[in-house]
Amino acid sequence: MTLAQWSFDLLLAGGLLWLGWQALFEKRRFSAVVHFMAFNLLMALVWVRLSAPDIALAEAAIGAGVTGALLLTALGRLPSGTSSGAHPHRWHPHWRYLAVISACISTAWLIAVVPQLPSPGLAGEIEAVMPATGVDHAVTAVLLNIRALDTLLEVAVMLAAVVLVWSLGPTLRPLPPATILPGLPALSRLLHPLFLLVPTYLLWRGTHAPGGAFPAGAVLGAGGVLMLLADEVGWMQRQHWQRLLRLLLVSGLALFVLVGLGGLLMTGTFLSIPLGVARLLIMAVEIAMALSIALMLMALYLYGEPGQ
Amino acid sequence: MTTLYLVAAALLLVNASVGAWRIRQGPTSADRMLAAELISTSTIAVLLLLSALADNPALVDVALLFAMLAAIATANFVTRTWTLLRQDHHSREEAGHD
Amino acid sequence: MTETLLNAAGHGLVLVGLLFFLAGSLGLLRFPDIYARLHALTKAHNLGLGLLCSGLALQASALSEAAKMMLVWLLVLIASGIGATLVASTANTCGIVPRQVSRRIRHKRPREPKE
Amino acid sequence: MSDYYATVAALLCGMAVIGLFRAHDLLHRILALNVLASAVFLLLVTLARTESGTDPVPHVMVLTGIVVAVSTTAAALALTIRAYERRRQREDER
Repeated sequence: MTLAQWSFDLLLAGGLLWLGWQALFEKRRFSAVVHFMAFNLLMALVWVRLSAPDIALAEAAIGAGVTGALLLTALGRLPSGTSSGAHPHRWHPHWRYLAVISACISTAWLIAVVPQLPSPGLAGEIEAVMPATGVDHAVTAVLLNIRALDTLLEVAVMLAAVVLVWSLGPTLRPLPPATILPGLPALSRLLHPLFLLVPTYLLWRGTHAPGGAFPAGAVLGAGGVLMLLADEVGWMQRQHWQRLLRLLLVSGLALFVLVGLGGLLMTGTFLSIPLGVARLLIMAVEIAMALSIALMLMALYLYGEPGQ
Repeated sequence: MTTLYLVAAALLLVNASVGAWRIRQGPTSADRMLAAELISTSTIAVLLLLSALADNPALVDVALLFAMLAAIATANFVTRTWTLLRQDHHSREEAGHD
Repeated sequence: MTETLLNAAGHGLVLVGLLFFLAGSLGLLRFPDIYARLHALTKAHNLGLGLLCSGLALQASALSEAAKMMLVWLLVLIASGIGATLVASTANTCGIVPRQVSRRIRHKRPREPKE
Repeated sequence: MSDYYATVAALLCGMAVIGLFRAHDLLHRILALNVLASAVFLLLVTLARTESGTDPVPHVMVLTGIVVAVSTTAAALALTIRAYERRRQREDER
């Protein structure tokens, strides 16, 4: 560990804490949101430092792209000064001090305990079963074969979020921008090919190196958000595309469940994939999941049900 | 080479801290957004330097994603957050001064 | 021989790129208004990152890596160029007046109708 | 290095919890939840680094967690927007 490395880590952690602090305790909403976006950027660097490139890819696509877009859009809808929630019941100052002090004590305790936390250490076991999974990259293997149930339920959670957002009312009509912006359609047109190319590349890479369905779906979704911004996806609002849209939204989950049931028939265990077809099936599930994650992110970004 | 690039990466982080100062300082929301963009570009540069250091091509992919998504935040800010034609007078103030 | 030369050139380009980054952040620190800061920042994005990318691409192990680095630069070029016009034209419409416009020039401008 | 980042994660956790309970504004609460999620992810990933190699299982949990976090953020933001619009309607009617 050289001096340069130490100073790099120190700066990174200091920046992370500062931006996190500002995002939490800054009064002005816009400022807090921008601090949070910068916090996410530094978070991706931390993932890289901790040699977790898969997470860095997902964080880059979701944290920096989609979450920022969601927050900025919501910000344009909220009033400037006042609190938008219910008026909370104000606590007596004594209770507040007590709460802050106990939070500080538990943080100190956590810091003291952290170095001694037991590590799960499943690296050896995963290494041992890798040949039976059909892919060469450990994260993809765990994601879609060994712990596929988690991934299945996660897609279900996302679909539930879409259902919740859509049940709140019709799509929020975007307010017109301040002036005519000819750069926006140009931007979207220039970037379209890349927003198709890069997810394909990430999907293909996912079987043997960092990549896979999550970053691919998130990048595709971010491209969809750009199209929504440039007002280029009229079909999502049209009446007779609605059924297809809903079908596409559930396609990832449906294919996943079908694969699981097929595994139940062939091997007797839900979601276990026989080795012979594993590579092909995992690829198919990944493609369907990437598409439906992308579409679900776009659906969330609409903040309401289209076609109303 | 290793030390040179590490020092360069640390310098870029110092650079990004200037962006953090500007995000805090404002004075307009566009300033904050621009400063966030500077941090994003510095992050891309650090990622490229780290990928050269560790000889890890996956990091260039992360940088590529950041570069693609840099435009989305700006476009979103201009079309959805900073809209002039809002009825609310206060929010218009905020667009100019916060 | 060629490798040493390429490495030296790469290091030089990275250093010059770093200089442009420093210049950009100096501009962000010191310039008086949003338009001037925009100007300083686009230098950091376009030239700083561009030189850094080409410096690293010279030392890349494979041609595909070098091509990817240049793609990163191209993307940042598109994003920062178009983003700068978007921000500047919106700022102009929102009524943020450029600082340091001398009084005479401002009088010569046709007055915008009041809302 | 793992210990170092684990300490940072613990600090962030504490900050986020205090921020979560201090915030009156709904948007600030959503931000605080997101920061808390990032801190927990960081803790998980630092735990994944062992002497015998990197354990992919916590990485997968964090990957799933990031996607779940973005869906919950979107749902919470949608609820916040609707709550505000409902309240403004009510104030207009009055």
